[in-house]
Amino acid sequence: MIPLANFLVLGAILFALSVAGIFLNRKNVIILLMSIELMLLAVNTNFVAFSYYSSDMAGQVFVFFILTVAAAEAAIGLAIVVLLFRNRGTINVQDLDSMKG
Amino acid sequence: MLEWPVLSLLIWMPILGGCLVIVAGDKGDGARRIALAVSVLTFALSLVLFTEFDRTTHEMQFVEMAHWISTFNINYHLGVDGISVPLIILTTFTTILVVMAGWEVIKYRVSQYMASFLIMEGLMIGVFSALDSILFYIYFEAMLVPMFLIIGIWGGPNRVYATLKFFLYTFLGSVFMLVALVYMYSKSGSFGILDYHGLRLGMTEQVLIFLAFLAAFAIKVPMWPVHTWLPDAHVEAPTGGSVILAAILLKIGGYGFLRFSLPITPDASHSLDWLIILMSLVAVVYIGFVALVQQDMKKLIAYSSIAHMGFTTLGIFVVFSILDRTGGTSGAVMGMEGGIVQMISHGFISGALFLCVGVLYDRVHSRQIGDYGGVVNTMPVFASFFVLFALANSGLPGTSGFVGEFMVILSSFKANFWFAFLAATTLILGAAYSLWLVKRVVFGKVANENVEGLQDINRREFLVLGSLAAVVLLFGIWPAPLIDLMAASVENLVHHVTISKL
Amino acid sequence: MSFTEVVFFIFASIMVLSALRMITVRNPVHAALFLVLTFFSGAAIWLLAEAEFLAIVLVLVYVGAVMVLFLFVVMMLDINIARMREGFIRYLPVGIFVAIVLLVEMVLVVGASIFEASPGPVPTPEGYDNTEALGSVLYTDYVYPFEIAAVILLVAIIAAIALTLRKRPETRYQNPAWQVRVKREDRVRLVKMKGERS
Amino acid sequence: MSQFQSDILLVVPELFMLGMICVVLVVDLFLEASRRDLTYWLSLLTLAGTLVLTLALFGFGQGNRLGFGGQFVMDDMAILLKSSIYLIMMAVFVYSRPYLKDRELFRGEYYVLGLFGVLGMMIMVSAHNFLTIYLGLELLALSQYALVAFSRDSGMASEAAIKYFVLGAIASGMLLYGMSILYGLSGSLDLAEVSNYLATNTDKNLYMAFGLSFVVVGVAFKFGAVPFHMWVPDVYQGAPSSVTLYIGSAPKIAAFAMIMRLLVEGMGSLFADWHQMLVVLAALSMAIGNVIAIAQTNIKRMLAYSTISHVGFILLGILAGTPEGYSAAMFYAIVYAVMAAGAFGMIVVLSRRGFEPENIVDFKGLNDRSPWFAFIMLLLMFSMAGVPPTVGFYAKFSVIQAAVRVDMIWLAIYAVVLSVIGAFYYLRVVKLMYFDKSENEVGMAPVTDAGIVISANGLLMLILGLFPGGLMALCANAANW
Amino acid sequence: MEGIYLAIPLAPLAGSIVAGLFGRQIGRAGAHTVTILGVAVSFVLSLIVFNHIAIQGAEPFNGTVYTWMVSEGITFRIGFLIDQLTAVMLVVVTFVSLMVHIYTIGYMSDDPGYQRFFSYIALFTFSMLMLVMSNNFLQLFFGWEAVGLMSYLLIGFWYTRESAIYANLKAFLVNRVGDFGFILGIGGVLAYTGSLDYATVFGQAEAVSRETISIFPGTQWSAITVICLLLFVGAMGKSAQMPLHVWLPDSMEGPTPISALIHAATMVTAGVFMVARMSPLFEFSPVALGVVLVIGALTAFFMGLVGVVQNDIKRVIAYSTLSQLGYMTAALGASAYAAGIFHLTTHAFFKALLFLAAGSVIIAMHHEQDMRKMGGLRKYMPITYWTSVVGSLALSGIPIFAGFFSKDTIIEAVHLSTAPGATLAYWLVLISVFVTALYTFRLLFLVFHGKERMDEHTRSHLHESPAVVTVPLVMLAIPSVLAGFVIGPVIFGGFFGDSIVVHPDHDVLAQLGEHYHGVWAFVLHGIMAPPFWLALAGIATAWVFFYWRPALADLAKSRFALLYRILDSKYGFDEFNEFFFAGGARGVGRALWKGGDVFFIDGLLVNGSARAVGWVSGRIRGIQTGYLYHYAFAIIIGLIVFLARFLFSG
Repeated sequence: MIPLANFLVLGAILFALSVAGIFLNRKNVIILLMSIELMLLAVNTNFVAFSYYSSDMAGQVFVFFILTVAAAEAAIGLAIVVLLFRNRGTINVQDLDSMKG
Repeated sequence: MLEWPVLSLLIWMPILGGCLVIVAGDKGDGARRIALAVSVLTFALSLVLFTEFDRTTHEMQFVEMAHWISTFNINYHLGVDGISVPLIILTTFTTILVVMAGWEVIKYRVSQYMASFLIMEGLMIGVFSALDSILFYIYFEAMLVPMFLIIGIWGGPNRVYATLKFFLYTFLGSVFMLVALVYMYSKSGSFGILDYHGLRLGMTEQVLIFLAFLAAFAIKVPMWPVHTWLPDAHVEAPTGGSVILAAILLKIGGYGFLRFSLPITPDASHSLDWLIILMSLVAVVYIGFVALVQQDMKKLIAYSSIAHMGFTTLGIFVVFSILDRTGGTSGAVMGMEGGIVQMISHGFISGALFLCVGVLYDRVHSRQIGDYGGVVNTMPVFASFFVLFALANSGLPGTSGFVGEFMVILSSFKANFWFAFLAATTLILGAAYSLWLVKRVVFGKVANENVEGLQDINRREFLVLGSLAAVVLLFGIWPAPLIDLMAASVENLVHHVTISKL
Repeated sequence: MSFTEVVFFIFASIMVLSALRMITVRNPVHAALFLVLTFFSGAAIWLLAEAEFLAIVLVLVYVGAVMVLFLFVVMMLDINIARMREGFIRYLPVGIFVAIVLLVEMVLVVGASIFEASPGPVPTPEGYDNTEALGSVLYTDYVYPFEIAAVILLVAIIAAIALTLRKRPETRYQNPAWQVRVKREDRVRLVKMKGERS
Repeated sequence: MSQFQSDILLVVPELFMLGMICVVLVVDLFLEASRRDLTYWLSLLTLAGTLVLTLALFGFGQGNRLGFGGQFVMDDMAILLKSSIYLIMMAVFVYSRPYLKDRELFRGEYYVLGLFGVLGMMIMVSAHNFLTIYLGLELLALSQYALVAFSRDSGMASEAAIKYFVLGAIASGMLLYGMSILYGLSGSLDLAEVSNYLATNTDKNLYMAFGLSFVVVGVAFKFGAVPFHMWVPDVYQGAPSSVTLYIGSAPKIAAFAMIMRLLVEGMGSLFADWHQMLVVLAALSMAIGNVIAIAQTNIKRMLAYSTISHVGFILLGILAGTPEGYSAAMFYAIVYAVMAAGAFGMIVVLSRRGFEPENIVDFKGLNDRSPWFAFIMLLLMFSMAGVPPTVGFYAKFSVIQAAVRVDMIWLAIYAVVLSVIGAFYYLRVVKLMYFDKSENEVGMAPVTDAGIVISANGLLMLILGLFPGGLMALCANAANW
Repeated sequence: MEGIYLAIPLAPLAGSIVAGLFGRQIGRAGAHTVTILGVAVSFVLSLIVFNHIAIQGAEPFNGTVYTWMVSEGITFRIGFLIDQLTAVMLVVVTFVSLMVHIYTIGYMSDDPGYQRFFSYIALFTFSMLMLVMSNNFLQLFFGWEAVGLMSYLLIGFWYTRESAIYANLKAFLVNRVGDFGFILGIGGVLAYTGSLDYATVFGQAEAVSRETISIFPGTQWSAITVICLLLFVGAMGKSAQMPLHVWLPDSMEGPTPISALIHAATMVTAGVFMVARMSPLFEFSPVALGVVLVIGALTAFFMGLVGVVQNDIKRVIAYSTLSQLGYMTAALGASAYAAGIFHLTTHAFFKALLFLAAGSVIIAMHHEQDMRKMGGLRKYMPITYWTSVVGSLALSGIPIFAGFFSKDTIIEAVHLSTAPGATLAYWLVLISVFVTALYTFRLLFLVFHGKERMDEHTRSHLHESPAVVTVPLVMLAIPSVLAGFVIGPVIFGGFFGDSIVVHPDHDVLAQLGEHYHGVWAFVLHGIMAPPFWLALAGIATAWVFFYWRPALADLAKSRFALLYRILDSKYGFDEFNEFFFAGGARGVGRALWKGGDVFFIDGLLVNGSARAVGWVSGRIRGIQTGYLYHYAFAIIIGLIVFLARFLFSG
């Protein structure tokens, strides 16, 4: 059987990748949103694995809710992106610096 | 002893009066009249403290006590002893003068001006009568707010810098005190000042607490080298502001030393008294020289205030040197009493001098010494007052300015010849800057057409300056009532500080 | 290495590689598609962890809805792809460094043996149904969160509409307030006319 | 009464709120723009009703009542914090109305989303389970994201919204990751059980602390503590002022509740670990917040940095790790929320069509134009600076007291020194209002109802300053760990 | 008697207050009437007291008026000690003061500040009386400062004159230097005796003389020496001893009555009086006595020399006063206190006389004070001339005139003294006799004899002064002649009783007294002693140089140019003080202000830290770049740091 650590390391790698994605991506907000989804996937993988190894349903329930919330979040996030694009004509992260200091 | 809460009345009457003044608004004389009435009433009430005060005991009198913030065991605890009573009366007296001094001069937002001073008055009385350290701190800090506004709104051209400097300087000092108070609370479970007096503390603790208090009070006094806010604040403040600042606010520093530093941290005070004495003596000499070369009258008086307050701190802290040198405390009481007398007297004299400058400023709109000369030719009555107060400022016997200096010098001779030697230089320096000022401003030929056109003081100004002159002379010729008032408390304090808390 | 492990590593590798591609490709559409692939692999891995229902939901909700929404937005917004990767290389070293540091830190902990000490999966009894198990707790033990989740979805709906709905003059839309308060007089005009004489 | 019934009884305020939100939503749909005031009044009624229900159903001092298998808790802290939230939100709604009307933002969604946010805060405050905490947080966060972007034609607002959203999502992700680790080790999502687990399995504490680190990042973000504060200034500045008012006030109380539930109730055994992290956060927050605020010219941005510094103070209370510290922090959080509501409210209520006192210099000469509101603003500023006799002083005083009590004297001194530095920028506002002459002589005064409420808000600074004992006692009772 | 004692100072005070506060209402005549009345009452009462104490030998009175304050059990009182010394001073002060009051009516008749002037001089009289009547150091200091204050106000009476207000400031400040020492001395007294009452303090003098004080680490100085020297610094200020003499010549800027009253007869002698009063202390300190002696002798000689080259009539007399004060001080140093007081008394008469005579001349000359523009006034102003001659003879110490007795006693006493420096002192005071005669008669010849050098206009208006001026002159001339004849009882008769204490070892007057055989024998002895011949030589020299062959004076001036320059510049004291002390103080003040306050404390520390915070603020706000990925990066870094902490600590 698969050691729990494998799942967790997988989650960690995904988490680190999403972090790298957020940092490296300087042009497109949408890719930032995708990276966040990736992060949530990492978290979910953790939860699923823990749930599986401790035979506890709570973890899966949590994942269920995270999926729900993530969907809602994606909806709002994309709505904001659309709004942003409408107002600024760009979703380039580097252009979003009208407030600073 | 009276049944009704005199101290609470003294605190809240002016504060509520201030609110009333605001309501009265800027139209007509309403605000002025109410302010005057309130301040006179308060003064009258404060005389009760003088007459009813039991001079034979050092115990707190007129005590009021009510629970306030039970979570922290903070109480609304008021009471006065011989050290605070004169300061309270000084406060109420000065406020009347300030209200009168601003009568015609202040045209912009009179009600706010008067209200600020009345609220100040209440808060200052609160400072002098609080027996709970947090209550004290609250009054102590709250005073900054009206003063901040007074300087900032009605002040001179550079008022913003001055008032911010004043506020931040004082605020910075006082927060250290807050930490110290809180620390002692964590040790004793009480915020009562009297409880702190009995609180046993280790040496390191004492030193740190002492330094914290020093930060708060040294800035307030102000002692060299944290004095630089004062000249700026004085120069920019309106006349009334300068008067209150010099006459009372500075005294809070000295009062703090007496009420907090000495009794709470006697051992630290003992081991660090050299620092205070050094700072005091530097203040006397260094600031004396600096005052000499000022071109701005208010700045000159401000610097002289610093030098004079050096006497206060010297007198208060000379006790330990006497103890070390002679093994007894004989002479220490005199020094401390001298310090307090110096505070009171300086309140009158510097207040009077600022009022004098205000009289000139109202007419000529300049504070530069160079813009005057020969004022005596056009304002003989005023000139007499000015000369009198300048002489009092230089510590002439027969004026109250002499008493404190005399006592402190006598006392410090007991401690160390050089303390007395350096302190006594004020006789020369004080006379030099005071009388040189007089020479340049009052005497001589009429310098310019501004001076030529001066009108002598009117009846209101005469009343203000005259009453101050009377007080200055009275306490110079007969200081006994003042000293009798504080003797028991000071003796007890001296006795208290000689007992180690370690 | 058991079969499940082989399967795990295959899907895990796909998952990591596609995630890597997702954050590195130039074209956001491609990125979205790589993310879809990641999700698919993730679903497969979840299946290995006996979270069948969630695996299906992941595919349905994410791939079926969320990612489609992403693609929709990506395509709707007219984005200049050529500019999308500028500066990427410049920040790559820092990005890699940070990611690796983070990864090392995390792996050092989560890879530790302590996590192996957990009891491990208990074989499920006969007739066990993951969906049913999940469903049964969802509506009993977790009814409170469940309701909150519902509210969250409602918020998402309202928010999305409130933010993006624009009243274009050319669009025809209904005004419910107006519809409800409409009176007979607004709709029907009685015209009095002479009757036709017959 | 069955378990379910008693559970339901516990969440009656939440249910009432939710029901009323639906009513507002539906009613608003059928209202003409000119009669939208009804939505406003209904929203206020909702809050008032919830307040009444909360206080009527639950009295102080009745202990912890858990519901839904430990997912929900009703205790003194919950009652106190929720009540504060309702009251503050009512003020927020009152302040916002004229502002929204002037800017054609007076739409039902503002109130609906606002109320959803309140619901989210209520859930957060009463959450006793990772799951409910997370969901409450997201409910609040999603409402806020939407509100920030609410001014649909403002580029700044949408920029602020996207920043807030992305960063918020990252923080949520980290929070979740931490929760997953904690769950994995302890095998439970319930705070009580996690706490129990920690107490009995001290050998696992290091690994739990690993999860804790992620959790702290998540909560620190919500709180706006340095270095997770970056969103705060931009969002405060970019959002419409009425939304800034919303975000800047009550949610801090909810964030405080969250931190208390997670760190103190759930992971009290890991005190040594989160203590150190909070020290870093608090120290950085106080320094960065106060120092950068000095350089600001935009008042919302300045207040944002001031928020950061206040967060440092709240953390200072929490990290003391004593009931005293918690109650001090709670007191601070409530007081801060009230102060912030007043300060941001002042910006909002003094706005007119086409004018918004967005820059600090716009407050120039307020004393000439409107002495009363200048005075109110003065009280608020001095309260924020922590000058007695305003209540802000007691807030600072109590947290410092808590810190000193646990011998963190140097941190206390550090804090007070920074508060002096911080006093400067509050004083600058006072300086502009009182010492400078305004360039235009147009009067600045809010409409009546907002004026009355904001006056009450400002005076509350003074009244609470004179009589802080009651609220302090409530906080002390509520902080019963 | 208590009532009388109290009335003596209060009568002038009352006059002063009435004239000062209600001057406008009572008018000029009212002002001088009321003040003269006050002083006259005071004078009469003083005579009664003098009779009571000094002549009838009543017990000295020592009583309290009121308690000033009580601190730490030490009572500070205002009280009177009326003994022989006081009685003498009372008479001198009130008499001279009365004369000056009367004289002022004439002298100040045209001045707009008439009432003010009378108020001032009456107040001065009050202050001086309080000083001499004091029974404790506190009141002594009160009076001390009060007379200084009145001197300040009176020198600057013509406040529009730049020179006057310069002079009065200078006078006050130099006096303050003396007071600086004086108050320290009082501090020492209190520290070592625990009291400020004369009786208590003097009672403990012997005990104190065994104490030591460590002023510089490692040194042990006799406490009483330190105290006495400090007190003497005060006396140097008030009695204008070198180097604190610089104010006195300048004080001549004041109206002439003031010069007579304050700067010749009364106030300047306060220092002498004080040292005499402190004789029970000084007697225990030979070192202090030596210092007093030498300072006095130096002053007597060097100041006299300067007087020779002055051309301003009042300045000549002023330098003469300095020189005579030197004599008195030297007498004190020689323990011949009685001689000092005696000279003080005689000097008060003849010096007041000379000043008033000079004032009379000045009135006649329309306020011209330069002697080079006078000459030959004898025939225009006979009364003034003859009274001046009397004064000059008295000053020069010609036998039978008052000055002869007192000065001769001093010279003899110094001769006998065994105090350190006595020999030097003796030679100095001896030669000073010559100098004294020289400058005195130079003045007389230049003013009253020789060519009339004034302009025509002035000459045409020359006339004798009115009676209010001449009567005081005559009144003062009488004691200037006769006062010396009381030498027997006063110096050698134990007149002062217990009011002056002299240690038997250096009681020079007692030694002198052994050879005293009556007034005429003393005169006879004086004629044969060197001082007389020196005085004659001085007069002769003056006659030669300034009457017979005035050209010789110019020749001498050019021949001894260096000496002349030194004397003319008064040894450069003024320049030195102006440069070193006044300029130095301003320089130090400016340096401390600009360098210490403005630059260092305010600029560097206060505003510097404010600027630093501002700078830091401006810098670190740059962290907030506005870029989302930087914000995210901050979060990530924060997370990494938190995690790293655990890895490294675990």
